[in-house]
Order: sequence, then C-alpha cells, then structure tokens
Amino acid sequence: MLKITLDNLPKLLAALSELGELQVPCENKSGKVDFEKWNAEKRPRFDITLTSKSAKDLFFPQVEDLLAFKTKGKNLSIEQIMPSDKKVILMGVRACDIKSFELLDKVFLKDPVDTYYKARRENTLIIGMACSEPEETCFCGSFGIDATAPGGDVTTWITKDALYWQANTEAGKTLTEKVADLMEEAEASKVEEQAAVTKAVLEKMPLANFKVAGKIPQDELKTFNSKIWEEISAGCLSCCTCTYVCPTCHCYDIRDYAVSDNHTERYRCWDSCLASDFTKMAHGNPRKTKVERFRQRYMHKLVYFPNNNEGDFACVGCGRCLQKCPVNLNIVKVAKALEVSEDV
Amino acid sequence: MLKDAAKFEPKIVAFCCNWCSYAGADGAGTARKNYPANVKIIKVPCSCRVNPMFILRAFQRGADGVILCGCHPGDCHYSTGNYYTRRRMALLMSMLNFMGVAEDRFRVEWVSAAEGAKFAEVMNDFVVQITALGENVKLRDLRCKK
Amino acid sequence: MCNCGHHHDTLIPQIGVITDICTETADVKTFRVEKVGGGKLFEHLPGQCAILSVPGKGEAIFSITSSPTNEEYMEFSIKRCGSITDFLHYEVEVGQQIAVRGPYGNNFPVADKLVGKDILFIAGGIGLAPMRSVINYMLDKRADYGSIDIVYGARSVEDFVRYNELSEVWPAQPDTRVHLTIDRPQENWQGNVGFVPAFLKDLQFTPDKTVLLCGPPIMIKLCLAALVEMGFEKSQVYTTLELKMKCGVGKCGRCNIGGKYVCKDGPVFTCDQLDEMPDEY
Amino acid sequence: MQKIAELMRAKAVELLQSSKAERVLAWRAGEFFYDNAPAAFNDVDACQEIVYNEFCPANLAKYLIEATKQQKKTVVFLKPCDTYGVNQLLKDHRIKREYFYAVGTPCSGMLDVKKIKELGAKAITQITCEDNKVIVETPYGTKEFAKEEVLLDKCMMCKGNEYKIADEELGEKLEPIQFVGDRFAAVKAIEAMSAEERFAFWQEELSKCIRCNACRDICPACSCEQCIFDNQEAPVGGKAAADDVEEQLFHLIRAYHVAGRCVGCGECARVCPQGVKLGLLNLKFIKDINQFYGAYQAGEDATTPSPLVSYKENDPEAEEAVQRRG
Repeated sequence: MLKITLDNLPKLLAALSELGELQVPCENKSGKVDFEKWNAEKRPRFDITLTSKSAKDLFFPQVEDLLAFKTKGKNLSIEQIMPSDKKVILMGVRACDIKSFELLDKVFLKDPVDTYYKARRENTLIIGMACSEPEETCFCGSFGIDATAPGGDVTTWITKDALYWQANTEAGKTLTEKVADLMEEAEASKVEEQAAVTKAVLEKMPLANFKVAGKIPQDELKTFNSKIWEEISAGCLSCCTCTYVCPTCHCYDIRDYAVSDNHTERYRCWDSCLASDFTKMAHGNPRKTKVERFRQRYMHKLVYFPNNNEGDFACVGCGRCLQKCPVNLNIVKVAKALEVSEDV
Repeated sequence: MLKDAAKFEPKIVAFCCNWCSYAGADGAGTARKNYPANVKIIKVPCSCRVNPMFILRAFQRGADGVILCGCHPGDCHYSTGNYYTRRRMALLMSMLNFMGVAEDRFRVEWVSAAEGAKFAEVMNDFVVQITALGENVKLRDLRCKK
Repeated sequence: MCNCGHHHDTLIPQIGVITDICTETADVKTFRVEKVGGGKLFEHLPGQCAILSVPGKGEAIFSITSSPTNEEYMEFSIKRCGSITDFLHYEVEVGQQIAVRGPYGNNFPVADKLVGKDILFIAGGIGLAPMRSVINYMLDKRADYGSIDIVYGARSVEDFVRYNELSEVWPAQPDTRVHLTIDRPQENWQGNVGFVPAFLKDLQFTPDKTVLLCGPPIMIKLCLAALVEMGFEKSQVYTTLELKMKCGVGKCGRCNIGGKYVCKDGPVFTCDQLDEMPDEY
Repeated sequence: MQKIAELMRAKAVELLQSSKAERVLAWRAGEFFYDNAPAAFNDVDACQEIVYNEFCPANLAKYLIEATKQQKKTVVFLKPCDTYGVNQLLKDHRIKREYFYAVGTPCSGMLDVKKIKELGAKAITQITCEDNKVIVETPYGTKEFAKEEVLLDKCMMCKGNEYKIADEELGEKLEPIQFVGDRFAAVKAIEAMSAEERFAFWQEELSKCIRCNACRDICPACSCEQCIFDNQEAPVGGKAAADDVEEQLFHLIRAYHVAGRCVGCGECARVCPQGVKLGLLNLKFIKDINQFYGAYQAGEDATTPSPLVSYKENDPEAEEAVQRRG
C-alpha cells in the first residue's frame, strides 16, 4: 500500500491527468458535486460521499450520437459516429457506483455487445474510494457491498491527512508504477482503523438492517399481482428523477434529429419506463396508467433483473433516489411494502 | 473575416397576420416598394395565432431575426386577438432579455393593409438591424449549422 | 453497410433499396427491399423482424413477410398507422434507399418442433404478414410438414392482404386449404361471414394440429379461448407479440414484459408461455 | 405539529365514516423523520398512518386531477400556500369542486433537509423541532440550527396563513413566516447584469438540467393531458436535450406556459434534483406581469382571468414594456 499526504494530492492529480482525462467529483459553480474533468483550477470534493448524478454518464451518457444519415435524392448514406476512444481515469468512485458498472456490464456487454459502451468502459481506469462518512440514505450493505472496500483498478482511502493507494488489477498496477514516485510506502493499519469506524457508523444508520435478498417473492406473477402497487404508486409524479439519477437504470430511446433536409443525426438518450409514452404505440399503450409504469420500474429492479442475472438486484443502495425523489418515494419503501404484503 | 461579414445575409422570419400585415406586404409589392429577400413571410390567420414557441423555434432552427406583424391594436379582424398578442410578446421579449438572448432580434410591429410603404420600411430597417447584429448563435441549435 | 472499415454496432443499419411497392389494401402496402445492386441484406428465419429507418422520422420494427427461401429479396407488408408508416406509404417510391437492421428476435420452430406436424394458421388483418413468411417457407419445403390449413379473417374483402396468393397460389398446393372470412356481409362474397373465433368452431378442427396465430390482441385472446374450448393445449399454439421496440437487442428496456424482452426472447411465444408472463401486451 | 397530525387523523376518519368522502390525501411517514410522502388513504385504519410535521412540503393539489378523473370524492389537506394551486387547477378546469373536500391545515414553515445537510449534518438519525430550534442527531454528534437557517426557500416567501379555499379549517392558524425583503431580489440581481452575464448565468444554470421533468410534474399549473415534451410527434418532443439550446428552449417554454397561471409556490425549484434555479424564470414572469399589467396573484381565487387572457387597450407595446422595466 502507498500513501500521499493531502498537501501533495494536487501533484498526484496533475500526474494522473497527464495519463488520461482525469474525472473526479468537482463542485460546479452552483455548488453541485459531479464527476468533471479535473484541472488545476478545480477543487476535487472527495469529502462528498455521493455525487449528485451517478457515474454511469461516463459510460452511458445521457445523450450520445450514433450515426448520421445523408440523403441525396433517393440515395442514402450512413456514417457511424464512432464511440470515443479517449483514455479516462475515473477517480473517487464509491463502492456502490463501482458495483453499478458491473450491473451495467451485464446489460451492455452481453451479446450483442454495445460497442459505444464497451469502448468507453475499456478506455476507463477506475480508482475507487472507500467511504468514511456514509449518509443515512446509504444502504449498499443490503446488497452485500462493502463501502470500505470499493474495488476498482485501484482502491483509495482518504484519512484526515493522507490518501492511501492500493492497486488491484494489472491496469491498476501499471498506473501505479507511473505515479508511485509521488507516493511513499504505508501500513494498512490506518486504513483498517478507518474502515472499522465507518462500519460502526453504518450499523447505526436507519437502513442498517434493511435487506432485499430473500425478502421479496421472486415469482414474477405473484409480485406483479401484489396489492401494493396501486396504493404505493398513488404519490408518484411519474417524473423521471429516480431513473435518471439511478446508477443502474439503463433504458434508452433512439431518436432522429433533422439537421437539415438531407442530413439527419441519430442519437440515443436516457429514457424512463415511468414516462407516459415509453410503451405507447400507434395502436395503444399496454401500460396505460402510472400504476403499471411504476410497477414496471420496481419489478424490473427487484424481480426481473435478478431472475435474469444470477440474483443480482438492479440496485446498489446508493440512496440517490431517496435523496432526490420530489415526493419521497423510493426503492426502500417499495421493497418494504412488498415484503409486508407477502404474508397477506 | 471581413469578407465573410460583408457577405452575411441574415435569415428573417416574418409572421404576418392574414388580414392586415400580409395584405400590407401585398401592398408593398403592388406599390413596387422593395424589401429584402431575406424576409420569409409565414402567413397566420391572426397575430394571436403565434405561439411564443413559434418564435423560439424559428430562432432555434436558424433564423437570425424574427418579426411578428399584426393589425394595429383596435383593428383586429377578430376584434381583440392582437391585444392578447401584445401582452404575450411583451412578456416573451422581456424574458429573452432576461436570459440574455436575442431580445433585439425579435420585433413586434403593427402594419395595416393600407400600409404597404410602412411594411417595406419596417422590413428594410429590421434587415439592417439584424445584419448589424450578425449571426444568431445564442438561440440557434448548433446542430443545424452542420 | 458503409465502407468505412470500422466494426459496426448492432444499432447501425445497412442500406437497402426499395425495388417494388405493391398496394395490398387501402392501408397496407408491401415493400420489396434488396441490397443496393441486388440480393438480400441478410438471412432470416420465419417470424423474425427487422427495423426499418426513415431518416428524420426514426425507426420502427416490422416482421419480415417474405420467406427465408426467397433468395432474392425481402418483403415487408406495412399497415399505415403512424409517422414512419405514413412516410413509407405516401412518400416512398421504387428506387428509394432506406436503412434496415436485423434480423431480430426468435422464430417459429420450423426446423424442429413444427416438422411433420399438421399446421393450422390463424391470421387476422395485417396479422397475415408474419404468417406469410412461414406459409411460403413451409410450402417450399412441403414434404416436411403435414396438412396445412390457413384461416384468415379481415374486415372486408378489400382488407385481405395478398389476395392473389390467398385465392390462387396457396389453395393449389397439395394438402393445403385456405378458409377466408370477413366481418360483415358484402355483395358478391360467397365465402364465410363472421369473426375468426366462431369460424374456427364451424370448421371443426381437431386438436391434433399445431396452431400459429397472429392478429390484433383482442382476436388473439378470443381465438385462444375458442381453441382451448375445442380441446387444444396452449402449448400447441404459437403466437407473436407486438410491442414498442427501439434497440431490437434486449437492452433499451422498452419491450420488457416480465423477465422477457419481446425483441430478443420473442416475438414468437407459445400461449402457455404467455400465461407465465404479466399481462402487459 | 404533532397536535395537528392528531387532528388530521381524526378529521380523516370522521369524513370517511360520515361518507363525505371516499379517500383521503395526506402524508405518510418514511424511513427517516424527513421523508414523508404524499399518499392516498382509503379506509379508516389506514388513516392512522397519516403524519404531519415540518417535512410535508409537497402540495397535494395536483393529485386532485386524478381524483376528478376517477370521480372519487377526496379529502385533501391543504397548507395555506397549497390552496393557491387548488384554485388555479379549478380555474383551469382540471379539477372539479364536487370531487374534493378541502381541509385547511395550519403550517408554520417547512424545513429543507438539503439545507440541513449543506450546513454540515451528515448521516441524520433524528430531527427534532422546538420552537425556533432544529436539533439534528447524527453519529458524529448533535447539531443545532435556527429554524430560519433551514427553512425551505419557498417558505421564505410565505404568502401568509390564509386559506384561499377550504371547506373547513383544522385548529388554530399558526403564525406564518414573516417574510422580510424583496421576493424579486434575485430576479433584479440578474436584470442588473449585462446581457452577456445573463446569458452566461443561464447557460451555467440550465446546463445542469437532466430533463427529468420533475419541475413540470409537480407544478399545479402544468396540467395538460399530454405535455408537448412528451409528444413524440412534436418537434420539441424529446427525452433529453440534444444540445444546450434545447435546454434553454425547454425551460423557456415550461416557464412561459405557466406564465399568468404560476402561483409562485416554488415547488419546481424545490424538487429539481440538480438544483437548477428555475423558479427565477417563473418569478420573472410574475414580476413582469405585476409591473406591466398590475398586481396579480394566480390562485388567489378560482375566477379572476389570468392577465394573459385579458387585456387593456392601453397596454404597453412589447419594446416599450421592456424599456420601461429596464
């Protein structure tokens, strides 16, 4: 394990930014903290547990161009707009967000591979960061995630005075070699101490004992037909906040944009199963009301996805939906309601 | 650069009410009053038909200036349509100003059917104004420049 | 496909050219699509779909109407019902190039489970489009299958798609019968009048046949009820689902019902499989 | 506030039992002290779960649209400021008076958990409110805030404790937040900037938008059957902005569409997950309307026509109006 004092951290960041586009949580002008390209003027905010948006944007951006059509009379030509091949170093990612990449991989890297996602994923090196000040909305533990050991190509820990650095993968080791000069050897004891404190805090959190696995009937029809949906969805506004801030939601739309009469660009953008037109077809809509749409979102996260992916829920317990929902509806409330209704 | 600036031909969208301003444009033609070909007229049944979004969309899709012409207040073919237009457009113009975009690229003028000369004059003036301002970039969709 | 030398994503279509347009009914046209310069864009299996693009309007998924045994071209019978289909109906002429990607989805099990079986096709309206691919495939490999009955219903005589095949080509094949019905009586119509479910009962099919069923959702539901009443097992009945789709490869989430993605795991399902899925189609 | 919750539960039960209504709209407790959610309560037993405290900011008015569609007589608890939204919905013919029973519910200002967190309270385990003190427990110790430090922005502009529509009032009115200062101060600050600065300000603000539509969906004036932004056939329809200009367009259209109908409840800004200061656009319209056409408060009653559907013969011309303001 290596370490660097916090005073010297900017030197490390500068060195890393030489090796690729360095993305770290930064505060923008309005005070929001999100992953942004670092430069010497920007102050990284590693003290913030969660970025406002999840890190999925880095691999699955909200809007992404796919191709361009050019027409000439009846003739058509297609140019693929190629996925990015820039090298990115993504630093300061929490355990929950790192787990979300694994879940997104199950969608986008499954055959047929999504080349846009894959290109970004392969060109990105992930430097995880252990949590030391979890929030009350955190429940990554519910999904077996250890907030103090986030993984990634490199794992880092921040204490009062230093950043600790541990390479995990080959790519991580190669990166470490390039910046090791800036750091010194360190004992793991400080990190272990911090992890113990964090875990003790986590245990005091309101959601410490919240579990999903084994609590919700994984029988699709049974859960689908549960009585809870109508009542629990009553407060939902059908906005897409939860979907868009969720690190695992991955629905998208493909749309055309007419640049001019003979030039069209096709792009994809995030979409949400909560949107009224998500399943709307010329001849009708199989999910007519918000009850069905609300149900779809949570059925997908809690039942369909795990059934198709070796039991992994499409949730990592980051708690962003708990923080952001305009009406305080969230996956925890739904999961708890389903659990109760099982006995009914 | 200078050469390009000299060549700049603004795209102007003019929404004209069918009863007064469009007839005014006709009048300009009959009276052989010239106004620049930069002005593309879209005929609307009443200036009140123009949703503020039409103006925004025109800018978005590449207009450098947008002008809305209707009957003089009090002379609306439908009695009161242009009174509503006046309120709507005052708010829109103020909001464009507030957002720091294109307020001076948008104008509202009242031109009657008898005012062919005024129509030509207004358009000439507006084209000069927009030409001086140059290309609209703030409200234009960057994509349609490709 | 363009010649830029890159590996293409599955979301990137190929260019096809429309070489023939046949007006079937007032709101259905069949478009023949070939590779520029001739030949098929890709091979497919009966029941599979392809996504057609109209630049500026977007994409939509359609079942491939032609049989895989057709070596020269693919066909799509398309009903006019939205902005993309409007464009295809009103704006497109022969020679127009369009973008196509596919094939998507699963297929009717023509190479295994259906081999040697007596087949009963049931179609309503534009539902004949995916059926036609299978019918022509089976007729081209006639010896592999038992008897073939085709029950086809439409609102009126004018709404039958591919009327010449229905009235002349198919009935002339060995051990193949075509049973037509229209919803309401019409002058000069000698055939059956009435809805398909009732017609099925009139025709007294024995439940040893394997059924391929496609039509509007309500027709599928009622036909299935009639078939069950007649002694058919739901596992004997194959049908296709139609849902809004975008990516075609089970990622964008739009056609997700239960654990299934209709674009990838469907569109062909047996009716007992449908029973296990939430009723959201 | 606890006393009010008891009154609410009793009132809900009474109204359901007397068959004056079929269902009740109120708030249900969440996982933490601060995450009460709007909820429907369909029977007397369920009504025991009704809660009310300093964390019930959501206006329940919008849910009345559904109640009207379902023709279900619904009890709705309304804080004084919520009643403006109800009046506006009535005026817009989105809800019908016969389908709801409005119970005025006293409020002394709602608190903003985001502000509490920004002031340094991490991992909140408990919040207690005593008079003007807010005491927050965390594993790292207890923090104490003055109430005005952590009030919701919208409550800083409290419209007072009058109910503009109510079938009955629950208990005694509470002292409203005394608003000092100019509610248009932030708007004026932007007006004072140069055009370039204004443009830069809005670019920065609006580029944060993720187009989740929360601002639209919470708004009591945004009540179209189908929003133009959900219409795939509309040229502006779309889930995400293809570039910066589209965000500008979205927010301009959103704010304009509610101009003259916006009750100034501030909910749009409250719910924005990205903290876009979009309430300023609405406030700007309110300010302009007041200045050009005379003071007007949307939702004050359910009948006065909006300034955008009325006129005066001597209204200022567009250019004139802008200059007059400038």
